Amino acid sequence: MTGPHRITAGLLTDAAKAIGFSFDGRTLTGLAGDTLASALLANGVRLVGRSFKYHRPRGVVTVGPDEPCALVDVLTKSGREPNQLATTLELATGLAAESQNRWPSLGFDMFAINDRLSRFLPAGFYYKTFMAPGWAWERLYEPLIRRAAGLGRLQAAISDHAAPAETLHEHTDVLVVGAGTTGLAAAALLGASGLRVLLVDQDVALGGGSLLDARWTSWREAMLATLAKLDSVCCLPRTAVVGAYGHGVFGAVESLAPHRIAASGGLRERMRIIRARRVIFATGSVERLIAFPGNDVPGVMLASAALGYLHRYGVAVAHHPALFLNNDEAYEAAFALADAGVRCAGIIDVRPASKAADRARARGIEVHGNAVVAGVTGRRCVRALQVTDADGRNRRTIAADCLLMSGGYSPASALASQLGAALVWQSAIAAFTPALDSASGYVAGAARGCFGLAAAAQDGASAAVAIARDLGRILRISAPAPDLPVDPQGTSTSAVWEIRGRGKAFVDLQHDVTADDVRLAQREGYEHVEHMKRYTTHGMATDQGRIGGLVGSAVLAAARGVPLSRVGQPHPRPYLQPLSFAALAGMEVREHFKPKRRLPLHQWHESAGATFVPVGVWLRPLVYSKQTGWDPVLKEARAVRHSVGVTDVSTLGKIDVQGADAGRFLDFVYANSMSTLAVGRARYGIMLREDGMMLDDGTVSRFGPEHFLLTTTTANSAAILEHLEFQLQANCPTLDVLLTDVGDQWAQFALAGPRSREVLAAVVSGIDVANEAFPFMATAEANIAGRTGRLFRISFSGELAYELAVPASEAQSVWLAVLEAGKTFDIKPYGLDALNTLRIEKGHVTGAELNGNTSADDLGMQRMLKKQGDFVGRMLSQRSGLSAPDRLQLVGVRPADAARRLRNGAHVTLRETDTASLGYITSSTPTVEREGWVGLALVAGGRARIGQRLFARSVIHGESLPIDIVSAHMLDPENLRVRA
Amino acid sequence: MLRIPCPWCGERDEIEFRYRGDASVSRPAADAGIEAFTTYTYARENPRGWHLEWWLHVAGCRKLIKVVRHTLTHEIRAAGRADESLLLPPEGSGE
Amino acid sequence: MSAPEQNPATADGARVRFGPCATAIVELAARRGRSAAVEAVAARRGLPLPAYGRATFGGGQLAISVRPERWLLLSPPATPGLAGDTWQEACAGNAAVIDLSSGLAVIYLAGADSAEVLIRGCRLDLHPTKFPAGHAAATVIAQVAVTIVQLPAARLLLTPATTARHFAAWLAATGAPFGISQTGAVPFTAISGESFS
Amino acid sequence: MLWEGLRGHTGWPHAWRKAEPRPRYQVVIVGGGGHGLATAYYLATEFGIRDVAVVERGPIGLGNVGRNTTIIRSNYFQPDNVRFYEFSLKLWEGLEHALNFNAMVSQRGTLNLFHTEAQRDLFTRRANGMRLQRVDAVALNRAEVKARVPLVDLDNGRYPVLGGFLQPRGGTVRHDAVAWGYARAASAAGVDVIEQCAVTGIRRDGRRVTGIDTTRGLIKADTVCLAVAGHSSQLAEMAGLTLPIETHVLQAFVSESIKPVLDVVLTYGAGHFYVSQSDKGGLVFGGAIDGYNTFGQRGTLPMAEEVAAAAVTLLPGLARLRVLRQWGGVMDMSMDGSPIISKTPVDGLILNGGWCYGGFKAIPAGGMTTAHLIARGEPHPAAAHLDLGRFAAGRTIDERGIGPYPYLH
Repeated sequence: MTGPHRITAGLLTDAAKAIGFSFDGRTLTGLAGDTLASALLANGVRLVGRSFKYHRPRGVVTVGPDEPCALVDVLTKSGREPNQLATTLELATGLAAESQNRWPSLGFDMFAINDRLSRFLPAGFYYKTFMAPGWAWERLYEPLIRRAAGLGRLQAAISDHAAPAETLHEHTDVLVVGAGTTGLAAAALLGASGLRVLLVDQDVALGGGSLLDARWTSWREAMLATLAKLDSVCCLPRTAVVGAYGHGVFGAVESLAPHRIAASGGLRERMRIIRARRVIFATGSVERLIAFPGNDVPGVMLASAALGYLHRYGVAVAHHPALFLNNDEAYEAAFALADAGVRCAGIIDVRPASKAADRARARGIEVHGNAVVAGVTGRRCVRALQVTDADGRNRRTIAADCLLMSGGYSPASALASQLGAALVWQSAIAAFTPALDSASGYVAGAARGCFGLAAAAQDGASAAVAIARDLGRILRISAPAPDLPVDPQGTSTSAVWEIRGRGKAFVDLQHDVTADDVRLAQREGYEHVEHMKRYTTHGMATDQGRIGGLVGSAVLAAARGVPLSRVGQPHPRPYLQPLSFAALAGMEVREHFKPKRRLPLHQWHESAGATFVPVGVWLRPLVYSKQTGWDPVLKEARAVRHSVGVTDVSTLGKIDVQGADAGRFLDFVYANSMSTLAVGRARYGIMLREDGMMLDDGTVSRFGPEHFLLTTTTANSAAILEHLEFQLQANCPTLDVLLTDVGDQWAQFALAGPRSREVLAAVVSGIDVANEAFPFMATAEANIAGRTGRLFRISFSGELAYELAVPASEAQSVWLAVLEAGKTFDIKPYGLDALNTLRIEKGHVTGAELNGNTSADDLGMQRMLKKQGDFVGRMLSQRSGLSAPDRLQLVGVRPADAARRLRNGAHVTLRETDTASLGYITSSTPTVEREGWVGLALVAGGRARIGQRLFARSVIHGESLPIDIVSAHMLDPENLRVRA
Repeated sequence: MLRIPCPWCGERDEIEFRYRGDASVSRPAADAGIEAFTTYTYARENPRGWHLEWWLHVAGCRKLIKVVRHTLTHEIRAAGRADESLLLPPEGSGE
Repeated sequence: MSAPEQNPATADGARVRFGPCATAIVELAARRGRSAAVEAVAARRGLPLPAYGRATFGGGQLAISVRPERWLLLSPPATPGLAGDTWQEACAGNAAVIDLSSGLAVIYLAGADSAEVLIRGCRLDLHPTKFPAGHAAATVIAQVAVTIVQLPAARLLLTPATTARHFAAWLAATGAPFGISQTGAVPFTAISGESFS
Repeated sequence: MLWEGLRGHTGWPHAWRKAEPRPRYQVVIVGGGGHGLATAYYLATEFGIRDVAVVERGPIGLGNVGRNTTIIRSNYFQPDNVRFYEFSLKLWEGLEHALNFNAMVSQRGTLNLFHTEAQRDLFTRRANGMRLQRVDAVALNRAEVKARVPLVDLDNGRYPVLGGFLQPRGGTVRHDAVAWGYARAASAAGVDVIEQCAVTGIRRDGRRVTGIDTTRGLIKADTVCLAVAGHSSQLAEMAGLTLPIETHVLQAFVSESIKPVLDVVLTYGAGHFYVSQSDKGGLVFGGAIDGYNTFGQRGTLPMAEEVAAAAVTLLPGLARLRVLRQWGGVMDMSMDGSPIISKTPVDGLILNGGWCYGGFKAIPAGGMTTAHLIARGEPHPAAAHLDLGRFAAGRTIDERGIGPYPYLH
């Protein structure tokens, strides 16, 4: 019977399967199907943790996910997982758990002194203290507070990324949240109508409240059998809806059973994103605590918990329990325990009389009507209770080893609230119920205050009928078959929130918030419920204060002297249950975090020993060497300047533009004119944003009267395509233009260097590549190494250069042909670094200069702007601010001392020690042909400063070196080479 | 999460689209002057309520579409092709 | 919506498999107001162009419509008479004809668990009642553009060439719990073999 | 504290007076958030203007000052922004003693990671710009990053960490305490803090503002200041103004509380995500904006997935940590990503808004400079660049170089 308190067979436990586990190093035995909490209770373990602030002894309070106290660390091979709920943590062989927030041991905890000092540590005490001396907060007080705060310890293990995770995308007609009698009845009806239904419940078994009442077993089993037969219905136990996100979208997390975790390679949870046309919230209700002195002593728990441990796990939470309650439903715990042979020490009912009390007395259970619990004797476990009449008189002591409390039931309305439901006060049940408009969803059963299993089932059926009607289905039957057991006659709840007396009465057990703390907040003016919450941290712990939230509001209302309905309760935010980052992240993490875009020649580059660098989503060859430093880079660059090199520029965005109005459209999106471009010619072009700033640059080539190809920078390719599609569809809707992304279709290589023409001649056929026949900025279709491709005479390097474009699938053969043809000239492939070196020397801009804050004028391109005709950015580029003389303008820079290196990000100043920045260096590189470095910089009034000697200050490197401001066109300003 | 009813592709998750701003403003004529373009470029009605807006369905049909969305509740009342003229529901409705 | 561990992969992982499918691809993009003319041209060539969101098979080619007034035509590589240039002539003035054979990778995905794998990344409703054979849609999976074509007994996934390797890696990782297997090149006949009803 | 402890904490007075509106004030500030309360406080204490009311439609401090990720820093690209936010950081450093309220200003440092050489260049430029203005900034190499944040996986499978830039004086502040502290001190200095008082109209006499209509009646004023970031457009519309502002939601997340694992504010450079650990032990995460106008003060699912994916990628040890809550605050996104502290075309109507991501850390400076503008009639030197006129003139301060497209930020 694994444990002295295991008195009968449980619904979920397998008496045949004993499981060993350990708690605080102590080896214990439970059953398959146990939670850690049920196994501990079965073994008579009451003390399971220390509280957050006062380090008071704490025990198990609930039987499920609302648990505020029974949090433990779980030790796994990959580390230590904090704050696991013992009440939902399923027992697995070898499970090792440790209690939290105690030192040195659970039994004796040094920090428990806080409890004795508690009068000096009221809510918000830290706002008023720890201020002197000035330095002391970070260095003294804060570290102390931080060490004391926090519950579990996270032992981070990098290896945790191995933990698999997955996100499933679900679609359904109706999502039914909660599989109690309400949800089961609704799902069965909806499923029978042929609608797709997703029925989810956070519990390991479907049935909700019907799991705790033997009279409902046959009905429940009949329902589950019906559902299993319906193809259109999918039932997901262990699945908690954690957020409602509107538009019928819900986030849900399925927790896998221990044996499943093993079977699926360590997968722990499964995130499900559910898209539903309609939803039913059949989320039931949550039992409330009562605030009385000592309501946190281990052994004080919810009545529903005792009922749950008995039915689900066959565990009696105590030998001699008493009950303190204000409603009939909670009596069921006493009756069930009595049936199982546990004698009840008495029931303290705040109501003078009730039907349930009569039934109890008829069974020989003593009921103290019109009475309250004024205190608890015992520190580490309940030994006795102080009971008085409701007016505080007639104090007596009742011996008991456990107190089951029930302050009534609050409908679980969080999801409905997230969808905008207003909360309406219902005095009959002393609780708020959500008022949700039917367009957003339906709330049914206990979730809308309709208590009683049969009544709830009926309510679920009605909701199903209404939804089926919304979705155009007519439901004939509206009563869930088979016949429902009859709900017992009941007397209504009478609200009780707090029993005032000496000692701490907690409204939030996990954050150690007492009723006095709430009153203090009110006295200090933090009287709005959101202020009180933030000041006291009430309801902000992992349990979100579900069992005590309304009690705190009630204490606040009493202190303010206003009705509870006016105080309300804090707005519930996602997530209903704490949710692991792994589950939320899904599998698009680490190597899958962002797509890897690979060049058509990626494998060749790899085999050639390239060092790759991530550029946006691309992987690009930086240099064909594993050696760091500039030498290999300069070797590649030198080949281009002196002979010939070839580089892979396939990352350029490439957009095919066709149509009768293609030229007109390009005139509109480019600042310079494109319609005037002759067929067979290419042109450099710049695009502006509507605010007149530079957006992007590239080339435009014309293949035919109605056919253009434009290239964009690598970084902006996607954004430019979207920009053009927007401009075309929003601002030029009548134009006959077709935009097609051909970026992946074409591989493109730049063949650059004085010998490039000779290499080209060897690989192309059917075209005369002589300078006159194929001049600078010419373009043509060509047969390249036997493949149909395109040839451009374009230069980014400043040398005589060509770009060859061929279909990506032909890339390798053409690339190899070029290398072969180049052998005689010692051709070298060059990477991104060399490419950069070359373009910096030439004064060509890239993203470092096109940084979103530069205008065409800043970059010396004002002359390119069309004088005639509209184009994006035209008007606002004329604003005074964009041509102010002190704007940062593009210039070249050279260190006065050729031996010194430049640094990107160094600021330009007038004098060596100036603190006023005149601008900064954007790009720099060692030069290929001469000693020393060159760079590009954006300098205030830069063009007028050409010839001046200024300083490049990199304070973080402790440098300030003299630099000469020169023209950005540092190499071959007359463009002789490219035209050679 | 928004589920946007693309007139071409049907209801899709918001991540398939790129928002492109207020669709009720149109670009001034070329000669409208700097002030008109300043207003067009910088001024925003930014309503707390119904909003006619552009979305580009980048992961689907790549069409620019118009959507009538409530900026507080996120309710989408209508969606149409770029050339359709969609009417905004009366102010204050739909909250 | 069953979970992986409920579908143990068979020894050869045949419950789900995928492989590259070599095809020639051209896109017909109708010029403004010329889509009817393009459809007429295609019809004359024995290929009835599909309605939006559909795929049709004819004249040895698979036509897919996931962009308004545009059609992707898939055909066996280098088949005389089906190549882009012949369409170029046929559609002159009515459509831009753009070769995308190198721009898009075509993946053939088949097996009982292929839907199970896809819902772990695909946000569309692929339920047989909502997405039967002959349906096609462009969407995004694993942050990559993917066009899904539902064949009677398999699916084609078209994805940009430069991210195809990333997508295949995602597919392999996501399918691993289902014992997904990666096959060699799938011949075009595997597509043409599947008849649309 | 000791004395109150012994007498059962019965003596603590209201933190701020629950004031009733008077018919007229010299200055009425609309918005009982950080900037509104700070402006009132500095008007009363620095500029001797005590005839001030702060009107708030609900309870104070529940807008963005109570919804942000509590970070303070002054590491910006634009020199003007560095000057402004550094001014703010200096005020933070002396704030608690000025207010006699512990807002838990914790200068644990803010660390920006970078993953490419281009990012290194950008951050180098930023750090040098800061250092030139005598603002602290330090470059860290990979090893130093790892030493500072053991949780970081330097090689995280996609964008390896190349290094980081640290602003040691950056850090966090207990956000609620800021609103409460300013309200308490302003109230003590004679300011009326009027809660549950919604503005329904702005009264004008020709080009001049004369007061506001509220749910608690007309309140006349010589100067009306709008400090309602997130809803600036709606208030400005009451005065017939259209602003260069869109409202977007910025989200935050908090994990369960655990013992200390992170003692710096960490920002990922390859994805939208930053994180710090609160004194309560919860890890506080932030993401980017969703990219479309919204007034919905709530979290969304796609952003949660994105932030979690970035978190697990950079800090795999957090994979099993659980996130507790997700929420959102709605912000003014200005058309250049920089704030607006400015006179408006309506005489006597002052605007404090357009805070984008920077509102919380700017509270002391925003309050001080707005108070200066109100009291002196001319902008404070630290905020002279934040005028409304900059858009028409083309003097925008585009921190990110994105242009007038907030949805692209």
